[in-house]
Amino acid sequence: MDFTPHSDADVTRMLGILSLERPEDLFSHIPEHARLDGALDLPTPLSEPEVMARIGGMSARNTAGLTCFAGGGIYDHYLPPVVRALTMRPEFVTSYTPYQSEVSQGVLQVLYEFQSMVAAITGLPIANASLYDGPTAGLEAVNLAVAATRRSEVWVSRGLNPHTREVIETFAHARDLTVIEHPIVGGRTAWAHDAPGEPAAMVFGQPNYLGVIEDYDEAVALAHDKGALAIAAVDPIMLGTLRSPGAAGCDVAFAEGQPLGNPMSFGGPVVGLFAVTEKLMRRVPGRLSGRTVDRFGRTGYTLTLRTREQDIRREKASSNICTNQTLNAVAAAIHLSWLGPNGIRETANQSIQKAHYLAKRIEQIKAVHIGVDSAFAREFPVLLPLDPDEVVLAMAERGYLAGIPLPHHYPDLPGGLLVAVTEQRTKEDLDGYATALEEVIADA
Amino acid sequence: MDFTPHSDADVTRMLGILSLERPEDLFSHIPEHARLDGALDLPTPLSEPEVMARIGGMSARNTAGLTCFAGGGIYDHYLPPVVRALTMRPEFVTSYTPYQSEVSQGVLQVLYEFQSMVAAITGLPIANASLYDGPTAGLEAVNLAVAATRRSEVWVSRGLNPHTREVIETFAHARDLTVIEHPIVGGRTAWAHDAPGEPAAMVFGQPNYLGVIEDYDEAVALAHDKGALAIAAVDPIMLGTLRSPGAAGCDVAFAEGQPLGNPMSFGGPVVGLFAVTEKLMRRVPGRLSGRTVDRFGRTGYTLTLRTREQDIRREKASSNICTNQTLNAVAAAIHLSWLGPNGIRETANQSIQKAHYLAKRIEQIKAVHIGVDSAFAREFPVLLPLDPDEVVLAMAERGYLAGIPLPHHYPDLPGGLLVAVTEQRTKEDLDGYATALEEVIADA
Amino acid sequence: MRDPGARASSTPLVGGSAEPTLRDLSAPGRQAWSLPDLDVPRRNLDLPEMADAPPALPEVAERDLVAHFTRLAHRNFGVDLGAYPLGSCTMKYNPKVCDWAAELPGFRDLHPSAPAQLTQGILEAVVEAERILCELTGMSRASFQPPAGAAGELTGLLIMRAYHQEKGHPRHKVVIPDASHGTNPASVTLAGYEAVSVPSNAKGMVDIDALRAVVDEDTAGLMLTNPNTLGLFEEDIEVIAQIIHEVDGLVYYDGANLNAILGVVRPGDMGFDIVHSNLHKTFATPHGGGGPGSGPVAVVERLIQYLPGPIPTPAGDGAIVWEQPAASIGRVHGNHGNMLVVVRALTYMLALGGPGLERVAQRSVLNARYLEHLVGKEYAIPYTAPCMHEFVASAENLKKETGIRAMDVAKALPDYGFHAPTVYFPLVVDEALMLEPTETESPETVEALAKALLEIADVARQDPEYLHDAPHHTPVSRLDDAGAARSPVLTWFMEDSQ
Amino acid sequence: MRDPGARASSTPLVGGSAEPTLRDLSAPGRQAWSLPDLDVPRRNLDLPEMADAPPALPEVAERDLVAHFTRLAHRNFGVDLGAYPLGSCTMKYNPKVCDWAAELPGFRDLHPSAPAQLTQGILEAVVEAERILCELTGMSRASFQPPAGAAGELTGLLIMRAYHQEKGHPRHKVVIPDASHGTNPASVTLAGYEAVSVPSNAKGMVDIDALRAVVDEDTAGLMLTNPNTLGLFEEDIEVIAQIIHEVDGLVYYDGANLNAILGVVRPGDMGFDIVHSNLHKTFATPHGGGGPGSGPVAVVERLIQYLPGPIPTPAGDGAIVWEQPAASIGRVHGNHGNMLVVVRALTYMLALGGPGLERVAQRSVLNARYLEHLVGKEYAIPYTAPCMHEFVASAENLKKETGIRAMDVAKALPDYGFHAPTVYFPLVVDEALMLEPTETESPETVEALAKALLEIADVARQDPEYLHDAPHHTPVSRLDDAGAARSPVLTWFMEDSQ
Ligand SMILES: Cc1ncc(COP(=O)(O)O)c(C=O)c1O
Ligand SMILES: Cc1ncc(COP(=O)(O)O)c(C=O)c1O
Repeated sequence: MDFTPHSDADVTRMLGILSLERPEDLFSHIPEHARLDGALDLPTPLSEPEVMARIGGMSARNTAGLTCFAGGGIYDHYLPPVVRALTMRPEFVTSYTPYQSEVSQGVLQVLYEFQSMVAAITGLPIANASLYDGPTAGLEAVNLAVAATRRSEVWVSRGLNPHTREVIETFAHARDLTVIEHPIVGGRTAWAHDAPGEPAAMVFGQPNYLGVIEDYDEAVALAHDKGALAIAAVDPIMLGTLRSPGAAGCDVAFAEGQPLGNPMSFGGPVVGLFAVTEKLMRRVPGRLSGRTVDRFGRTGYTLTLRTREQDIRREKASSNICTNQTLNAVAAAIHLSWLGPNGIRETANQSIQKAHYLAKRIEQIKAVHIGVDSAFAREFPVLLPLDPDEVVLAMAERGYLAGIPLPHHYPDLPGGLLVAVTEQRTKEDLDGYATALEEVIADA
Repeated sequence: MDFTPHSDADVTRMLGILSLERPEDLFSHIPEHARLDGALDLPTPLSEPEVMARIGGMSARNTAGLTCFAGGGIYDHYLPPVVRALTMRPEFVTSYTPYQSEVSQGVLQVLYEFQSMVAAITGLPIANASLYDGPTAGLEAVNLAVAATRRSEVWVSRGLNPHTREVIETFAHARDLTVIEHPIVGGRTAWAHDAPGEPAAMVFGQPNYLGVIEDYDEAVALAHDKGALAIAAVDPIMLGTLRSPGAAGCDVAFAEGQPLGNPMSFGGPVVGLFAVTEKLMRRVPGRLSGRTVDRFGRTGYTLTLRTREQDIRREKASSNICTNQTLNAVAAAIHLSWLGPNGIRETANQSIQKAHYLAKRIEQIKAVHIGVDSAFAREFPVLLPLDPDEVVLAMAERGYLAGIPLPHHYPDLPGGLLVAVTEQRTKEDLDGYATALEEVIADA
Repeated sequence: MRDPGARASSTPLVGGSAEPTLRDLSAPGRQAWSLPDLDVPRRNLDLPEMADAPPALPEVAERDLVAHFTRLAHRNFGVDLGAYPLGSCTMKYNPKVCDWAAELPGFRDLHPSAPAQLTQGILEAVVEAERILCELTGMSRASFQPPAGAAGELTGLLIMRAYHQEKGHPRHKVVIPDASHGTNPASVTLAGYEAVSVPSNAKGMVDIDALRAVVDEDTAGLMLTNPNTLGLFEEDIEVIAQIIHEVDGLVYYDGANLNAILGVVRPGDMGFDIVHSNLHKTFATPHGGGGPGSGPVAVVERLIQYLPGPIPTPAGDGAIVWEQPAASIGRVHGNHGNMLVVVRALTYMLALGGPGLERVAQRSVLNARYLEHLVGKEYAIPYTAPCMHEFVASAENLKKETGIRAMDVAKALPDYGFHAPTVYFPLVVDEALMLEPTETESPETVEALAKALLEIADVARQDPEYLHDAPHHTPVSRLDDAGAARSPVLTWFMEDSQ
Repeated sequence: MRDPGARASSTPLVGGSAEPTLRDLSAPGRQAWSLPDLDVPRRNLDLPEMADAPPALPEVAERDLVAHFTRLAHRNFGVDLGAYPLGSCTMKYNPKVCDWAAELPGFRDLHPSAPAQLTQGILEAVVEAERILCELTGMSRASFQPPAGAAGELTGLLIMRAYHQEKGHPRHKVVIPDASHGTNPASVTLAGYEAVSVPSNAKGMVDIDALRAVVDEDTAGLMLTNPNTLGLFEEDIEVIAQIIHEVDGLVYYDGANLNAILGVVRPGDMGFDIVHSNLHKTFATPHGGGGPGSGPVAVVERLIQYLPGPIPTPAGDGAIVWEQPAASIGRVHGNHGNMLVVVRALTYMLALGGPGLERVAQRSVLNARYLEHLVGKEYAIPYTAPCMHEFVASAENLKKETGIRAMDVAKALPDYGFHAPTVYFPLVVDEALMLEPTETESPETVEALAKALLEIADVARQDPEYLHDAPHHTPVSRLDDAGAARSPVLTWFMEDSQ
């Protein structure tokens, strides 16, 4: 296939006008010895049906059809066709970052509404127009805290998503930041209240990675006591029923926004949500869409507070982010408006109810235990008498993606499997899962 | 689910303004004894995920995945994603017939281009903006011929699609028209040149239903000799390589347009193509989009020659058609512009080459014969030593939709199976088909 | 004038020039198509009737093709963009889940000749849709072959004909009210009948005496829509049916207005014998810029035998088989009708269920009544009966006062963000504006529409010239329709001979 | 101001009012969501930290939601509508078959934690994309974790840091040309380095002497894009690389401009050690209104061990496993990167194949050179070297003559149906207009764009006021950006406190 419109005659005509002979002449000013002389080892072109057969074959060799009980930030929530249809409008899909506001009012207004709805669910007044994903949003939160406090120590809960911790580590390493991990006990963070040091931030998951609901007041009070920013990593769907980080007094909230309007997509593209208090507004990383007026006084939207950004501020920018995850933010905005206050609450409550139903079922399996003794929301660790990696493969044969094996990140939970439930799982799925798990364990 | 926006409070407020109390009061002027008092036996409402499970289940209980060798007007050609994506633009999908031309320039211009491209492939200067499907387009052609000639006899070839013949029969019966069928011999129409009568039209398939290429000159000369209109039912893809009905001197051409841009859709919605000579312009049934100018002289399009139509001319209209198959015509226009002259020719040629390759393979199977001895294009009848209905079921188990059993319409071809080939069938498909057929016959 | 190139200047978003045609955009050697090479040995087949050259289609690259059709879409209004109060057309919102359903490969990629054993899923969909439709209309069985309302009408009339033929009394006349839709008389002619018109009375309903006067033993039947095209419920419907039945005529229900009475009253209970439904109106299947639709015909018990066939029917063992009605009028579609439209409609019916379908009637009438209330002071409502799901107002007073006609009012609405209403139909009302808000518009939208209509009347008084030239904010202004009909240019081949 | 209702008046097609926000459209009790009832027994779980009320989200019906977002889409320009010559951004046409690929359920509905055994298909896609990317850039291996170009830069800089750390020479400075993209210096800071700027010379290229002057043993490396941001090929690239390599620095290739050199010359062959590619530019994955992108980082052999991981790697038995590079800098994305963007890019690469990819470079340069030729007389081209896939022109003369600035020229283009070019970047050119037609525009489109630019210059001379107020045919005119920044309104909660 070829997506250039030029016919051979077109090329000849254009070259002629440019007083060139052959297409190669376009590159004659490039030092000759640098230029490629032999052909590269690249694939032969395919026709469209051939490409489709090839890529379709790759798609078929993934077991996306398994009934999904894996979570860890990426959840299998119901994604209505209407959200998908609107998100994929070519005007949203094929436009660039809305620098040219007069012809980008669509994207700019959706981003303004996205910011507003992220503010609504987080209970914080300012939200940006998206970051790459939850974990990199965590990095930006830490970076913001470091800049705002001029400190270089970061306290993180071991209950924070391990991938978020790893991303923070990667960054901290380069910037000579000290990251102190606080343990989890019985599923909840046991903050070392009198640990020494001057943390820039205290970062925790709410619910945390094991699904457990943390104590907001303790964390926020401690953070503020230490002069640190309280930073919560939240599950956006759970905000349908849980107290918001803003209401709890957090300074910054970030989230993996995938469950809002985005398919699981093997983990990307998804979307990072990021919200802060008004005080931190000018430190926010990434784009902000703001409301203003045109010269006739008509309401319009524009990218604003641009002096925080790399293209204006260069090495002094609050972040290096340029391309973000706008289309995923558009999806999130559309999904949030589809859900509304009652839809998001019902989704959250059903997920929680079903998780607890499943936990009760699983508890009855011999030699299997729930791995936390604190209140959890829609996700929980199961302790198995077998290697959870093996269990996942065995459960896949029975049609289930059983969860995320925990030992890789929590060696102290050797038989741990993290099980997530969404409103999409029917009673039949839940019962079937428990039965299959029982069989797998009995078969071992 | 519910797609009315009204909240209960909205309803109460509106009723109040209308001085009504309960919603039922809206119907109090309907004679009470006519009004329903008990609830009807209607389904309970479903949530969206439940509807999707229900309908998805129905979809799964069809064997659309069989490799398709059935044709008879509906063909499994390659349908590029770009055609589908553009056709399904909501502005095309959710608009009404473009009466209000100022806000319907999109549909009107596409229809103008559709008409132009149907004219291009049929070689006739005038085409309309679509009819329901091929067979009902055949009915309209006959109706036009009857009106134009003021005669009441119609000659049809037995090689004309049997469903088209049936639709014409249904209509002829009501209108006291005499339909005379002319036989096929060796696959081609054997016109009874000296049959008595004054036909309004001579209607034949090109290629005909059995896939055979008819002799244009004979048919056209005879029709004109008899004072009848020569009407050809064409296969739009085959027009990529066959002589056009216009070039051959036909007065009217119609076609099942499905292969242009439309999925097989279990036979509908598809689209009827209809083209005529300039002389017959004012007798064309259905809508016509015409080019004109607005008050600033800008080019624009509008529905034109409206006095032929039912909403203006009522009982004197050239047809009763109102809603047609616009969206399917849009699909056809987009697909035709994707194909272009060389794409449609290559599609036609590949289909023909592959059909002949398959025929050669099938001929080698013991006790199986090709059912015609005339030149065919991309479709041909196979004569089997078994009941073709049974063969279709047995072939389905091997992954093939083997073709269309012919005995229902051609009792003189007792073991007949009509086999169609498109450019989509790979050599592997063709070889696999022949092997499977051989097995089925050997197993019997 | 060839104007190739993929400029976007035709999009209303960024400019106002006309969009070139595909032919303007075409250049030799450009190509969008892409196919694998032939994988069987190419033979010289020496077939007859081969063309010398391929057809004169345009040559465009995929990029230009996409831009062209995207820009054209931007030049078109649709329900998804806003309210579309086009009377008689029921332009309600079409749920996206129905789009999803119609795209399912199990339906979409199915060949119509696949035998029943291999297509039980879609046959179940048809059987279920038939059941719900019959329950809603009070009929016994239905055929989904007719692909639109007009095709349903023709089918119904052919059933009438078969009925009388069988009785040995072939008849010649079919009665239709003067306010009826144009397809009614056109179908009557096509079915070989003579159309006899019966006038409306001062209440906007069928004049019973006039009806009695034209009905006789040569009357095959009557076609009626109820609520009628004025949006009024024919209160004497049972008397009307009785008059027809007395001469052994059949009463045909044009179901275009079924939306207003879902779950409230049934054609069968009012005395109708044959009913067509417009799935593309009542059951939310989108209109596609003019189609496809689906116009299933349902009938009372004694007429089942005449239905077009075959019809999917559950057999004893639960499997669904194709069954041919005993005295079928024959085939009215090349295959089974617009099956994917039926799938959409069924999806809609199952989502709404009984309560949802009843709410459709309630709220479509509520919205219409509300709009009538809001605009009635300015645009006279010629009849006193309360309207159903739509109503006809008249711009006659405005015309007398200002010279501004119904057409001008309609053409001004797009400038306010709405599609125009139907105008000059039905013919019995002067300067008719036929407004149907549908149940899917919110009260605020109805209010905004009313406000726009009232503002237009104000402008008519202050600046009629402005309205003569309306619309002002659309890709083109009023077009020269007369010129288009006088020297028709219907294809780009005709451009050349201009 | 609450303005509910689903009027369409915000669509450019039919009017010009602002579109209400979702909050304006919200009314209590409206609902779009739809879920089955809970099918397990509801228990009182008595969980901590429960909220008293659900979040303050808007309440809208599906119909109003659809109209709202459809109208907003109509207020946005995109590549599908026309040419988008935004320099540095490579806004080429994105083939629809790639949309199809990214929607395949086997990719789309896949959880990132599913083990390799269950996801061999997508891992194969990544491995294949990596192979092609490495072949095109002359690198050895790549990681697809970085979700955009800037993330790729940070990743590359962290690799530099790890390299020097391992060598026992942690360094502090990274050199970047003054014309570089803003993400370059911002990434340098984020990675804990100091950015040292090196000026361009009169030819628009890196000043070699100035470079030598700043490079020393504390230089970790250099970041460069070639063709540079002026669209010029840095002819001394090998000397530059040598200067950096002499102090054991690493040379980083910002791949934003890779489009121009596909199959012509490879970063690896020019001496680069680390390369990021912008799949959302070069490999035709659409930009989504600002994202998602994908910024894979590829490196030479000796740097493989530092790549972020894990990376899918074919094992001996043909199966693909996740492998962690020996001295990995760690994770730079929460999962595997923007995998579905990689699927799109691979689809594009496979469709084009080697010859197609080379044609991309050829024709993007041909179009840019042609456009430069057509507008060069009016808009001065500040450098003499032939441009590659884009070029920077200056409106400085026009400004002197008429007062019309580059910004005014850019703002006028939408009235001609085109998106605006990039302006005032790079900073080294006064009144810069950075134009990149891309290879997917036809010659006629390039000509029409040139014509528009020349006409704008004419208008500048005749009616500069008109241009000061441009654009005139867009949903809004120029916005008060200063006011927006002065008293920011970033959410509708801030509206209330206004
Ligand atoms: C009252 C009435 N009857 C019949 C029809 C014809 O239906 P269709 O357009 O589906 O053929 C219509 C639709 O336009 C109508 O409004
Ligand atoms: C030259 C250059 N470098 C780097 C980038 C940053 O890439 P991204 O926007 O994907 O982060 C861009 C894109 O804007 C660019 O043009």
